Amino acid sequence: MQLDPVMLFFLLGLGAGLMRAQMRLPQAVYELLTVILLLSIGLKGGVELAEVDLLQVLPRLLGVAFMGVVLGLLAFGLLRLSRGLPRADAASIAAHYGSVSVGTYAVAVAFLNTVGVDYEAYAPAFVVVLEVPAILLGIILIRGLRPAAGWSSVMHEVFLGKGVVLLLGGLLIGVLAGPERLAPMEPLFFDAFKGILALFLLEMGLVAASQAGAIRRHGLFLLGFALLFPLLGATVGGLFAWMLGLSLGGALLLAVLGASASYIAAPAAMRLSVPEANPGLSLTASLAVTFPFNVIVGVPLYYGVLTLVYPLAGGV
Amino acid sequence: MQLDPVMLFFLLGLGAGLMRAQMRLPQAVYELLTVILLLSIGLKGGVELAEVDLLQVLPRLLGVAFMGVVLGLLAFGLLRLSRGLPRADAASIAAHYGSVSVGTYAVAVAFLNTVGVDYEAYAPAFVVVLEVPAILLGIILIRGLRPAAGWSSVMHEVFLGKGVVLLLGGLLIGVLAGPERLAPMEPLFFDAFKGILALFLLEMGLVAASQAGAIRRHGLFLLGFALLFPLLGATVGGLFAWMLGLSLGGALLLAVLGASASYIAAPAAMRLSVPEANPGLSLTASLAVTFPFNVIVGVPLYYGVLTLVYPLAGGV
Amino acid sequence: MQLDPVMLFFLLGLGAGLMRAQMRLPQAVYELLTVILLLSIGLKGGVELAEVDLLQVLPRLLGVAFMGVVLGLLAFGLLRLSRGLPRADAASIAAHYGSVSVGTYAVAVAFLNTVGVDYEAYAPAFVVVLEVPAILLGIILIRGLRPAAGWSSVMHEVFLGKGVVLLLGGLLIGVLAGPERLAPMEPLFFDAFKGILALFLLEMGLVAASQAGAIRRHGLFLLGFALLFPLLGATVGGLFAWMLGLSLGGALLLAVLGASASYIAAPAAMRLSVPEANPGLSLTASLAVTFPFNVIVGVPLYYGVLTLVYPLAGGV
Amino acid sequence: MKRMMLTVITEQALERQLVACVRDAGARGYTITEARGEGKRGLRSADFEQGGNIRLEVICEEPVARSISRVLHDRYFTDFAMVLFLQEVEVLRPDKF
Amino acid sequence: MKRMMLTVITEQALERQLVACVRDAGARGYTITEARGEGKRGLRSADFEQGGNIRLEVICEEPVARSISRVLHDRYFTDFAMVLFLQEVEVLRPDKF
Amino acid sequence: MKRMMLTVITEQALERQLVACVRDAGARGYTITEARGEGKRGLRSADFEQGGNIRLEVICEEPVARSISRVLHDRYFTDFAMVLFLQEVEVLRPDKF
Ligand SMILES: Nc1ncnc2c1ncn2[C@@H]1O[C@H](COP(=O)(O)O)[C@@H](O)[C@H]1O
Ligand SMILES: Nc1ncnc2c1ncn2[C@@H]1O[C@H](COP(=O)(O)O)[C@@H](O)[C@H]1O
Ligand SMILES: Nc1ncnc2c1ncn2[C@@H]1O[C@H](COP(=O)(O)O)[C@@H](O)[C@H]1O
Ligand code: NA
Ligand code: NA
Ligand code: NA
Repeated sequence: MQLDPVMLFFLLGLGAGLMRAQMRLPQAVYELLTVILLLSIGLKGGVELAEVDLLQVLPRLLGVAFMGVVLGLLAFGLLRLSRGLPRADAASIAAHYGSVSVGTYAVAVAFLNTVGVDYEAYAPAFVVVLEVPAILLGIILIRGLRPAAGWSSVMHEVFLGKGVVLLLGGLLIGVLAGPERLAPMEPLFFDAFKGILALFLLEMGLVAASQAGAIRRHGLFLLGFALLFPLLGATVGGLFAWMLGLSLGGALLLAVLGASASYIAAPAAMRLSVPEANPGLSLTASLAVTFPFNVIVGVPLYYGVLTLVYPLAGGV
Repeated sequence: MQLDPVMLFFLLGLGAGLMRAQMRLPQAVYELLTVILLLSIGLKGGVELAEVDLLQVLPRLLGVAFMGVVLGLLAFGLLRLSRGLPRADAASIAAHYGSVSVGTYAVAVAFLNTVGVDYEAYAPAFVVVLEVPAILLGIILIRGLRPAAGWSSVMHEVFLGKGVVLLLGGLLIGVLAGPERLAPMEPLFFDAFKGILALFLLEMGLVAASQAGAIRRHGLFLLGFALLFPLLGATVGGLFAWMLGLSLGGALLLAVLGASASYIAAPAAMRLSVPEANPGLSLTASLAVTFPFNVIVGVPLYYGVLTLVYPLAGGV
Repeated sequence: MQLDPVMLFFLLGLGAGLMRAQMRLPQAVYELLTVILLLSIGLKGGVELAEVDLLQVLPRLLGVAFMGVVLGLLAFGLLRLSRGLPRADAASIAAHYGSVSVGTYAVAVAFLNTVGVDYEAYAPAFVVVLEVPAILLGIILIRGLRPAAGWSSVMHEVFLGKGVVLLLGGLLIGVLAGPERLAPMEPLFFDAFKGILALFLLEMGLVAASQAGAIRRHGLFLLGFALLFPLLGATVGGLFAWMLGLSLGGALLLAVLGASASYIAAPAAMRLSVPEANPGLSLTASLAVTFPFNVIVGVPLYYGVLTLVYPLAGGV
Repeated sequence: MKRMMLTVITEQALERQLVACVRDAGARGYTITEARGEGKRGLRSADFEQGGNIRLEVICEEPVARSISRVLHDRYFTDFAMVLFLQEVEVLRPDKF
Repeated sequence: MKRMMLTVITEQALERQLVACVRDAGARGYTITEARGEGKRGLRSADFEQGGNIRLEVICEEPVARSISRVLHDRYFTDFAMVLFLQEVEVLRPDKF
Repeated sequence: MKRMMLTVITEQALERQLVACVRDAGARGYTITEARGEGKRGLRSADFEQGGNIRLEVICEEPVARSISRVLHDRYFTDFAMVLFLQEVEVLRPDKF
């Protein structure tokens, strides 16, 4: 199977970064691209959410949120098998892997567009409800009910990160405005989506490359976890999709979300609530290993497996 | 009446800001969005200005410039009614409210597009001629003919701010190039306009929220002025539109310009020429009260009133 | 002949800069625009390169690379005629003028689109192969085979600058993905191209203006060189195009590349390898004189001459 | 007149807490610049989400500076990247600090 | 060898005037970094149009530093957010300053 | 406890080499802020490609500071824009530097 062109941009960034090319996309550009991506995804979901029966959606969202907790616990359990890894680090990494990566989700959406497979219109809401639960779990595993910086500031960090705010905001605006009144915004938020995703992935490639040196320092166990947990996460995602009766497209998205690890919400929240955890560990695993793996290998792999297995299991 | 979707982006930014969400649009992004908006507005005006009889336009521009002085004097007079407010502050606030806000103008243009009402093609020139007069008035009211930093540097600040330069530059390029030769630039400057305006308003919402705390500190008088003067300014704008024989769409734009307060040209110019004025007062009033009021309530309100009154008065 | 609208944006920036207008496009914006331009050019070339016979292209690319060395030597020879100019400065300026300016190339492409003249699809590869040779020549002229910072770091600087990496990366992605799979990226990389070029030229105008003061300081000889060498460079470019059998459009592009001077790759590389050369000299000549000259006068001039001469000489 | 200048170089994530701590100790102001660097806890640059370092300066009377130092030391040195140093400076209007 | 380093933290809007003042006083150079902060005149951050603060450093002989201080104090302290302090520094090439 | 703080203001292009030199001399860390300024080699601002200045600070023991100064002086003063100065600072945990 050929690579989708957006993944080529990621490879370009990765290659350039590994060769230490004289190139940078300033942080301001990264922020701009992230904001547009988050809003685009939210708006697209919101526009179509208007036509969906909320009573059908809500139980599924609850199920997906529960999946976040399951993933976090699985990750924590596996990580505790390593003697050397302090408990705080295990909890922090588990929080990252139970939560999700919006960039990976966007790649999966682009992939589904390319292969021409539909998915549930409200899938962006999955991203929202998956962002938070595993992070709270990670904090509770270490702090019990007393995080280092106090619950109010932790809640603030968790629920008011730009991921949740912009996705949710985009969803709301999409619902309130509807497709016709959003039409004049399509050129920026919908038509340019794939180009902006390409630039974003170029930057993510550079970032992943800059973290690559840290992989060796953190040892084989972390590398193995960051490569293998996505397979488990994708499986769990696929199972939940099947139990919740999602379409094939929706199942791919949920599998990808299960496989992906957070690099926006989780790092900031864990730094403040469980400061004794080494932020380098989780960020290296998530950015330098899992993100590239999912973008290059994972998305087409999960799709390939799902097309074989999902219809057999009676999934739509 | 439903809110236009661009206003929803402003509300999203405002809400996120008030809840202190972990989100920022870096200053570089703000600059980029501002530059594109100013150029878009200028280019659009210029393209159509090419087909207009300049002899008809010039007297109207003079009339509009005069309106800027009238608004500045009105504002100064009203502010002097407050015993507590130093004369320098009254002059500075008057300069802000006699001048205009390009962001508010852009919202009104988007509104007219949504409701499908035409307006004079050369309306962007109104923005240009309204930017400067009230600022000069504000300086003269305090310094007489001797501003703190010397006239040459004040003139420089006033006439060579990015507002005037980019609007005027856009107008000129539009006139010189004409619609056909500008066609390849439409995707960025015209098609993406509303999306870029949406991002700009998201940022303005965050900015307004960051100023909100200052409202209380500055007292009720300022709050009242910032909420009521727009009504007066819109009325004056509507009257001038009627006297100058503008269309309904043109009247809305002039009303909105009358109601709006500067936050680009005026703050910089007043800081250097009347430094004893407290820049916090005028900026808070303009950004945290008047801008939100106009964007959310004002534009549809002025339009509603004008559709009732303007035809009666014989306006086109 | 009328000016193409993109050049009007350059003039606007230049004028605003010379009048010291209160306007700036932050460096982050400059980086973003540059990245998009480089990728656009590369992608466009790559998409069409897929259909071209590589055996036909390769010898031409070799010829073009050789042209870079010829231009560098010509420039160095001419500059050595000035008694006052140290040898290191002559070599550094020669490196800049033997290498190329991507911004100037983009203006020429926009020009060809406007006048509706075709050119070889693989022209972006000319930019890539012209970037490096003259820089290496300039270093060798001074350091022999021992540049100040060691060859490995010089090679790194030269071959891994963003120009080469993004052009080459874009070409590769274009070839690998092909036109259909790149279609969803057209809105950002192709449709918005001219608008983004306009913003880039606005910024280049501001930059050129900020360098203008330095012209006087550096004397008439440099000014003369920066104005006249482009004519020689364009002639050499035209001759090589004729020898390599390029079309009229291709000939214009090669002439413009010959006439243009680097301001991305060369300055960084020369600063590290020949630090005793004054970076102000080459940058002022390249940015404040040659770039404006080519954008405003050069491109249409070379095109005018080529349309007269090229068919006579049997060029296509 | 002499005052103390305390400089703290630390993770961006701590900004709010640092500012609160400076206020609580009674300092009248502070200045922040963005920074990046390297130390015991590795390279810290401002790319991407992580945020780099901030460099916070507080001019105040010596006891205030020492009390801020102590609090920061106790609360943050174990878990966060942080460097802290003191200098004497001459100020023009000592009543401001 | 010893020289004085004068540091001024003030509003971005004053940059041109500050640089002119430094030149007039005879200093041979200066360095500027972007900053934000809080003081008597409230919070000053670099968002949006207002511009934040700048932090200007001038290394020069003591009399030059004192003369710049005096001029800035007289001209700007009443109306602008400004903090100013002096330190002794050891330089390698005293003739440069 | 007292340590030396060495500050170097120079061209952005030298960053990698400077950091290498600081490491080689045995310093345990450094901090960089972006800067612009003016000196003998003219105006240096961070616009466009040229890159502006960086301001590098190293806290270390005096001999290390002096050795870095010497190396930088010998290697870069002739051809590059560079200013360099030393100050004494009081640190809390001298073993870190
Ligand atoms: N010796 C040093 N000199 C100057 N800055 C330092 C030094 N050591 C550490 N820093 C700065 O302080 C931050 C935190 O240091 P650390 O806690 O040692 O990781 C680093 O990221 C550097 O910016
Ligand atoms: N005590 C202080 N320590 C460090 N910086 C200060 C202090 N007070 C004020 N500043 C800085 O100087 C600027 C102007 O101060 P002020 O004039 O007091 O508003 C503030 O915005 C801060 O950046
Ligand atoms: N007297 C000075 N005080 C503070 N900074 C200076 C001074 N002279 C030079 N600089 C800074 O050091 C850089 C290099 O100086 P120079 O080598 O003199 O061009 C300048 O760009 C300024 O940022
Ligand atoms: Na996950
Ligand atoms: Na107004
Ligand atoms: Na050339």
